[in-house]
Amino acid sequence: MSDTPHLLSPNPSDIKRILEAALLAAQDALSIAELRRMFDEELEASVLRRLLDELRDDWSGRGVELIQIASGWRFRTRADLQPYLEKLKNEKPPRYSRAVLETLAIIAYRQPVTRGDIEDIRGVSVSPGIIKALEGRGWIDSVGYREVPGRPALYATTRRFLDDLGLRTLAELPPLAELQKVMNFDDAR
Amino acid sequence: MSDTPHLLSPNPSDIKRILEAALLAAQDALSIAELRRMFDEELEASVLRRLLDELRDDWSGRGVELIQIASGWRFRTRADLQPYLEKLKNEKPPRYSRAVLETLAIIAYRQPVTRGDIEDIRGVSVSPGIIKALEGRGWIDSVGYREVPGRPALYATTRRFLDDLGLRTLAELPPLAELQKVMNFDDAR
Amino acid sequence: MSGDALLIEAAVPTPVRLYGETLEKLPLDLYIPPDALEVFLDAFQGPLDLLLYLIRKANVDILDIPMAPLTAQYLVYVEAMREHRLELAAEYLLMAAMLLEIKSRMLLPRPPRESADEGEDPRAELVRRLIEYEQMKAASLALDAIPRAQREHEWVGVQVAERIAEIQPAVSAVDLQLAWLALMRHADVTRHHKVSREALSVREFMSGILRRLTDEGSLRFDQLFEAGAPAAQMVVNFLAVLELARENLIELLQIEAFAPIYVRHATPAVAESV
Repeated sequence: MSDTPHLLSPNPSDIKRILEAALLAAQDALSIAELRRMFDEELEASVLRRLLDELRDDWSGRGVELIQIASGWRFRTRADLQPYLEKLKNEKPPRYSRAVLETLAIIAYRQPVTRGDIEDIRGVSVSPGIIKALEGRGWIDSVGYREVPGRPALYATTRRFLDDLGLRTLAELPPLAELQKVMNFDDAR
Repeated sequence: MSDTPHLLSPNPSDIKRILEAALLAAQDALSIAELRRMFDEELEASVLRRLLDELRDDWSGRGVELIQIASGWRFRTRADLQPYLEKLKNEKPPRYSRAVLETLAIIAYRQPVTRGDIEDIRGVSVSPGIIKALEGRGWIDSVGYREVPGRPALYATTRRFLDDLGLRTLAELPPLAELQKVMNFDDAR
Repeated sequence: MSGDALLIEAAVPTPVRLYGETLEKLPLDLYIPPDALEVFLDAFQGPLDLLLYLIRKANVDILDIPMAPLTAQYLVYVEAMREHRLELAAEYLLMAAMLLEIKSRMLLPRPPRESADEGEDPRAELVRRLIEYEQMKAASLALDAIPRAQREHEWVGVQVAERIAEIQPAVSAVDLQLAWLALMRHADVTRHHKVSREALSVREFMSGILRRLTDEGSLRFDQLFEAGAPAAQMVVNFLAVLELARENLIELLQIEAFAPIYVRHATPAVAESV
């Protein structure tokens, strides 16, 4: 292959074929200017834009979509395939820190509770990040306020929390009455 | 108790859509076993293979092709588009010296070999830089040691080498020239 | 030292014979302008490569190499390189010695064949190495001709949609139990936070009631109770309302006697008193 191959002027369907391949192989979004560079800038930006629109339409309904973002155009998998793509990953799910688990346990077993209640039980302050992480996961939410100075939010577990843990009701959480039995397993974690 | 939502069994056209997206998005080739994992292994390997063949046919004639290589299935751009795609690249692909290529050929066809074996065949010493260049590309690695004084490393080609050349096995390497052919071989230099 | 002795022979312009014909001068392609020598040397991968070049250019049979002219030509190159003080790899000199040794052995009368080994052509080992090297050289060109990633092909790698479903830590009910347990062990809270299975369902209803009040503002007392629910559930629900009231989390309002009782979130005590 010579270093500067002479390229014939491609016709529109060739151009689309080239655009598609370039966008599929690109590591980042490609701008109109970058895409034009492939054709020695002989291609009008307006023509390129029209072809990109056509390409986007060609891909509608497939598992991958052509999208336009601030830095240009790129292909991206559709969000609805995420559950499948996730399974390709070998990573083991991370574990929550002890602080998060204890906070969640307190909210689950003692709900509705304020952050102050959690701090009283744990004996240490609870960072807002922990509450945010659990809210972000959709496992807890604020169900009201305790009418004391500062009106702290009352947290409770959600339906989603039960669903994700495979429980029908909170009563299915392991009972705490027979805690002594499991005390010895505590350090297995 | 899994976090992943329960997925309905997809129909064949959904499966192809998912396979296509997964293969387009993968950073590496995906094996049949990995692909099956997406469908909780309920999909027969033979069915999957047929769908992959169909997918490959669907893509024929486009700027990107689905190929089967040593480590599985992967999409790559077609060679005829490279002159265009090269204009998007900031760096030129490395061109290997004859010394590197001859060393690679000896490792590919005579593996596993020591540096001494390579030097015997080439009739000159092999600089460590040559071995490093090939290791750096991920094309060769050390697979053991020959139990002679000095315990020289034995080199072999990697799966990445086959993948990069679009081959499934070493048996797909170009056959070595027959003696007769070698004798008629006219130096292209 | 021994190299010098060998090379004297090359310096003496011995007539070069090729297929019985004496060459008056070296073939044209063997003439190299001194400036080009360095480039020329670079062009060869080593003595085997140079020998192959000479053999192929002379178009002689590799299986029947005329040792005398080949050795002479080879030495011309080596000597030229030495004259120009080019850094000459030791392998070139080693090969020169080997060529001369083969040549001299070929001049000796062959010993009567006692074994196949002894009767072997002195050139056999050289020929074997030349053929193997040439085979690998051809293979290297064939390998280089295979379209490869990053030269003729690019791997496709589409971005994966935002990691909405970034892998989340998995938590089981037992994890929670253990977490609670650890708390119990490290703090003397057992007495104050006795939680039984029953109390837990009360607390679940407490959360549920608060959530409904958040959504709907206020509710009639009887709306808190699902008609036809099991009696046990009614009781738990009622206990939840009482507990919420006791913890001042809700307010129960009744405008007048026998009027419906309304339930709403507790209002800020401070605001009320102002």
